[in-house]
Amino acid sequence: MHQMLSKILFNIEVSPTYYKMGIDCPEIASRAAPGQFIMVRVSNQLDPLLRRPFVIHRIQRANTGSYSQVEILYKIVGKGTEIMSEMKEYDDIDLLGPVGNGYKIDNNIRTAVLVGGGIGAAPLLSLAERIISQCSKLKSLILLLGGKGRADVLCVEEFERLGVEVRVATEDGSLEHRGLVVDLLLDYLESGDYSPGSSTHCFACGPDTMLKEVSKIIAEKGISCQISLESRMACAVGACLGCVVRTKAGGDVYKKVCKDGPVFDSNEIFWDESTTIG
Amino acid sequence: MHQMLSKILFNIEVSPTYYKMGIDCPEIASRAAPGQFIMVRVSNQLDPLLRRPFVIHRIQRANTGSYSQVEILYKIVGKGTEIMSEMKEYDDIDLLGPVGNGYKIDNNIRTAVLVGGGIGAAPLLSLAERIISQCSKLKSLILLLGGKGRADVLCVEEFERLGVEVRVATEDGSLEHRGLVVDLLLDYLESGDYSPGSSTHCFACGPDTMLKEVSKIIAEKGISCQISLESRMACAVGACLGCVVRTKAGGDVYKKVCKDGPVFDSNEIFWDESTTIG
Amino acid sequence: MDLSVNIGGIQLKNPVMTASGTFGYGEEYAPYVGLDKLGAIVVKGISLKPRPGNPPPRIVETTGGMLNSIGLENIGVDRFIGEKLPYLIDSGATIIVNIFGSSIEEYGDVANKLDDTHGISGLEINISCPNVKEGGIIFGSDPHMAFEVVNFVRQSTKLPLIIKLSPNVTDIAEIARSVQDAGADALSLINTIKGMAIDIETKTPKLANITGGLSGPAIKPIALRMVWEVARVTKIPVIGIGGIMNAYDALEFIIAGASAIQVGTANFVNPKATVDILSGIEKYLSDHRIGDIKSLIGTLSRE
Amino acid sequence: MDLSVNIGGIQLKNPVMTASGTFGYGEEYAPYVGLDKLGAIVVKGISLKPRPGNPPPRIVETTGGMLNSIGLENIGVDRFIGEKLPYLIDSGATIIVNIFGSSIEEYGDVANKLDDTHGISGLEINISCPNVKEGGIIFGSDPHMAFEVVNFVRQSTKLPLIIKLSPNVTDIAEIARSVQDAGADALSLINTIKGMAIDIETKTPKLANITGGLSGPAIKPIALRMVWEVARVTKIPVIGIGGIMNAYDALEFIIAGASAIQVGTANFVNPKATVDILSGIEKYLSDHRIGDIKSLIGTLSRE
Ligand SMILES: Cc1cc2nc3c(=O)[nH]c(=O)nc-3n(C[C@H](O)[C@H](O)[C@H](O)COP(=O)(O)OP(=O)(O)OC[C@H]3O[C@@H](n4cnc5c(N)ncnc54)[C@H](O)[C@@H]3O)c2cc1C
Ligand SMILES: Cc1cc2nc3c(=O)[nH]c(=O)nc-3n(C[C@H](O)[C@H](O)[C@H](O)COP(=O)(O)OP(=O)(O)OC[C@H]3O[C@@H](n4cnc5c(N)ncnc54)[C@H](O)[C@@H]3O)c2cc1C
Ligand SMILES: Cc1cc2nc3c(=O)[nH]c(=O)nc-3n(C[C@H](O)[C@H](O)[C@H](O)COP(=O)(O)O)c2cc1C
Ligand SMILES: Cc1cc2nc3c(=O)[nH]c(=O)nc-3n(C[C@H](O)[C@H](O)[C@H](O)COP(=O)(O)O)c2cc1C
Ligand code: FES
Ligand code: FES
Repeated sequence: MHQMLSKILFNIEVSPTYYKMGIDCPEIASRAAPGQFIMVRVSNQLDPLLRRPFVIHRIQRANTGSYSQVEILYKIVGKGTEIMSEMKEYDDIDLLGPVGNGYKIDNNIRTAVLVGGGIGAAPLLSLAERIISQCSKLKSLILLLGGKGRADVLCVEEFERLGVEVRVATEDGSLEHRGLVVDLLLDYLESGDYSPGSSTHCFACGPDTMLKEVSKIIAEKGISCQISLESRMACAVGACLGCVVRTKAGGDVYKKVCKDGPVFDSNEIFWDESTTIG
Repeated sequence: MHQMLSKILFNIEVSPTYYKMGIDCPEIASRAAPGQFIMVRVSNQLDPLLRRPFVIHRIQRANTGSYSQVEILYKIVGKGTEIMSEMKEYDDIDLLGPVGNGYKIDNNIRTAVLVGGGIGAAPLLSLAERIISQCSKLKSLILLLGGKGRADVLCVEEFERLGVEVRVATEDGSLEHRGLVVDLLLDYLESGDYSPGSSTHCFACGPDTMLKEVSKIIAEKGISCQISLESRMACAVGACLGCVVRTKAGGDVYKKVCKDGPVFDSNEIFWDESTTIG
Repeated sequence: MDLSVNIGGIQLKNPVMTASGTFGYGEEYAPYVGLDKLGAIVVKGISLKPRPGNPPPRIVETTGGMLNSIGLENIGVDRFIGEKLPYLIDSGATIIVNIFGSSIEEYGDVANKLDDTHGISGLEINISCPNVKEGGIIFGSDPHMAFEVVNFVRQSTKLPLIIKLSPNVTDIAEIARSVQDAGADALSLINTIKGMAIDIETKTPKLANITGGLSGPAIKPIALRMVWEVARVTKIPVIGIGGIMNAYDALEFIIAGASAIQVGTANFVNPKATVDILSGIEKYLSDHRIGDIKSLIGTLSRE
Repeated sequence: MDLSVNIGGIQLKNPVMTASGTFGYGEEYAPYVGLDKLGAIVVKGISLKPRPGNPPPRIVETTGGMLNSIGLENIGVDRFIGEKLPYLIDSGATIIVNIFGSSIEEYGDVANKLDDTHGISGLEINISCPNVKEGGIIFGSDPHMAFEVVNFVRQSTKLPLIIKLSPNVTDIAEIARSVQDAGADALSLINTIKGMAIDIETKTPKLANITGGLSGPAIKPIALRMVWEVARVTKIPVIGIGGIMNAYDALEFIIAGASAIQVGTANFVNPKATVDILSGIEKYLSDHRIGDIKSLIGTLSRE
């Protein structure tokens, strides 16, 4: 884990209210794994006070080591992300990272199903890249992507360029299937296009409601599923105990999203109306 | 008085840590008088919270009315001015103004002595312009300018371009006279180069210690003197009673720098160690 | 859409008021705000005799807030009535006069003078002042003293009485109940929180008075908690004050139980803060299809 | 330059400590800070038995601050001694253990267990906890209860005792004197201020626990005022806590009368905050030709 001032390489709007930022940061790029995140200090002043967490969207490593960058994908939802969207190339940005535990990728995966809702697509790109490079037995890599409207369906081309099969659902029907991404998951599981058992893995990131549904559906099929959680964070190093999530070990046994996660086995989590940020 | 979002036309470093900002703001430019000030909101966030006061350095009015600007001259002394120094051309800036009472300029002035210490030069440029255009009997317009070092002696060329005679003192002797600007004032008064009585006026702006000295020296000569005070401000409209200064009417009779000033007759002020911002 | 609220007998066209001491006598902000558009204008605290206030420096900025030690400078009740009230009445504003005294009798005297004055809708009693007679103990920090002062003022005027509570106490709900029992028509809270700042170069306090009152968004979470604590245990209307910068902040207080809110420090940052907050509240109500603001008061769930 | 200070018998190499609950058990921040470089590490509050803490959400940001309702989650004194203390001892840090209980006896039991444990320099007693036996009244809000708990803990251990005071009181100096009389070796203040935040869309509190403790730069002026109030009327050393973000803030507390300071929320913003503050203090001392930090303590003039 490091704290540093890094240079912004680019910061572009990829879809209305969604931005992609590239940061020149070999310290993080050289260490980061898919699913880990960084903490961004959005201002030198004391409002906003706390750092904001963003999962690593993409890791670019240079062979020479002279240049390597991380990318984050983010949505403007409040003042912190608003300030970030105004940052410019060459500006300095204060980062902490890489933080947390990323996805555990089994070398023997044959079928990987990635499920993303809205900004939940963010970690799945680096995950897809890693699966492709790491899992020699991989047969099928499929991404189910959902959003409210077409503007919320992110990075389809990037995934397709990797050879990922992408299926899309939008709540307003503005792109492909009208409905939820869980509909796509149900269809997929129905179709039986996957080798059941331990060689199929599911990875999901998105709103709590989606993750809860996905976890339930997947559990019924006996497929292992890793989910990426969000929570309000202060320290991100496991010190403040602010970011906890309920686990099935009991209603009051908590895990820290920052340190024990943010990626969890979906079986671990105890879902209720107030899970993490609700 | 107005509150508005205006466009920054330029924001340049004129000397180390000193900046000049031009703002496209016909509402203020068309109304402002030398000695009045504006209140700048330096951030959309809540730290820093309060607006910062800056005296109007220069007013540029276009004949057509299609374009007119105000300029401020400022020194980086804390976080607010630091943030301002990073603002760019075309950025929006949130202003309130023009605020306060400016200099009262008697049409019959023959000799005007302007005394500025450091950033205290700021209001004197628009004042000099106004005196020149308004006082048809003007014979002599002299500016005594002081600073710690040469970097703190501002706008000499601008004043000279107006035909003002400029004499400079620096504490470290890096430019002209080594010493204080009050030395220059004493010399000037000694020399008798002025018509005594009501046709000579002195105008001063600078640190409290300088203003106190200038007030004393001038009072002894029976010359009228207007001084421009600073004070910590919150509202700048006379509502909060935060910015007061002691007056001679009694140790506890206060005047509001924002509304009764910032320009005062030097005879009004009761000087002690805690006058205004000390 | 019905924005009107009734604060202990004072009918307000909407719940947005100005906080005493931050809006002068109203006229200072008239270039920015239509005074008659607001729920009420609460003027700077008035005492029996004019008061010079504390020596400067009187204010200092802090993170997300400011300290002030104005020391209740004011022109006194007679000059207020003669010089400031006529303008306010002409403006069409609903007028609430904030008053204070350094003895129980002085509170009563000011209240009594204003009782006979036309154009005033109610009084706000600032009990965060030291009781000079009792050795400087703050009226508002002791339930019995708070009872006494309110009880006395209650007998000095027929005007609706809003009691303004101090946050510098262990149990604000206890004080609130006490002044309710003494005959208060409404409560307003919070006043500023006592704080301090030091200049490390000169090693002197940044305020000549050493300590001052903290206001602004920094104190909002504390104010909101106190409003919630008080509103749940009292029957009279509560006015929420403390760090309200925008409509979202105002709505938090209303949901916590405030029937109206006051805007203080925000006026300094944005002179149009009050009207912006008002239109933000209207937008929220219409977005959420709430026809009457009164149905939003105290709707916090999961208590 | 002499940076050392003595806090009621605990010799610190410098006055910069970590605030309980914001620095975990030390190891979490070891990648950023040499633990042995700081005055002391104060660990997360420990109770007799492990405690799960409150349900999430547990934190929410506010202007210049944050609310937390962690609910004193901790692994209990036995696991602390077994699992966390060895690492801390190895690191070379000066270790202060923050403890709490829900009854006077429980405070005593934890103190007693730690009394026999090697490697601990002192205890910090958090009296901002509700006394479950007495119906939930906070120990730290009543001078008599505060006296009782400190008096009892005093008899349960020979370790130096720092009593951590709650700011949610009318008169913190009164509580301070009371715990001094009960045998406290030092005082630390302030703990968090009770606050609240509301989600106006869901109309629910933003914290599952409804209220939480406010920390961060927003509370600094209040903390500084309380440290000043307490330091003037007590004889034992005072540790300043509350919103310290940088060396300037720390120096304000020292000038106000604090013999040492604790850094809390700042660690989250800048994990190197403690060491940055330490070097900032060193620079100030050398710039001002102050050879011994002790000569700066309580030097506020114009009192
Ligand atoms: C591990 C992790 C990874 C994340 N990765 C991404 C990502 O890749 N892209 C992206 O757009 N967003 C991501 N988020 C959510 C992102 O952190 C929030 O959207 C962001 O903090 C909002 O900040 P704001 O100031 O704009 O909003 P505000 O509403 O002003 O934030 C106020 C406070 O709430 C917290 N907060 C608000 N929303 C969230 C949230 N959803 N999760 C956690 N804290 C929140 C903020 O940190 C802040 O403390 C991630 C969150 C976590 C925990
Ligand atoms: C009427 C008036 C006109 C002014 N004109 C100019 C000008 O033309 N050019 C210029 O460079 N400066 C001018 N100043 C001073 C300028 O306002 C301060 O330098 C500035 O506010 C400092 O802000 P900061 O955030 O950088 O410093 P900080 O130290 O971070 O400010 C902290 C707080 O102190 C206040 N403050 C600090 N210094 C001063 C000061 N000298 N006067 C008043 N308040 C202060 C700030 O407003 C703020 O509330 C003027 C002040 C007044 C009252
Ligand atoms: C400069 C200033 C002067 C004040 N004067 C008074 C006063 O005269 N009487 C009073 O009851 N409250 C006074 N207050 C307190 C405010 O009315 C209000 O209770 C407090 O500022 C908190 O609200 P805010 O955070 O919105 O400013 C004053 C506050 C400020 C900032
Ligand atoms: C997340 C968090 C957890 C805390 N836990 C404890 C604790 O266990 N025991 C305690 O005495 N104080 C605890 N505190 C209070 C801090 O030690 C400190 O008194 C307070 O945060 C004020 O300092 P700050 O503004 O620098 O954070 C906690 C504070 C925070 C923010
Ligand atoms: S954010 Fe502090 S423990 Fe996770
Ligand atoms: S700044 Fe408010 S009265 Fe002058």
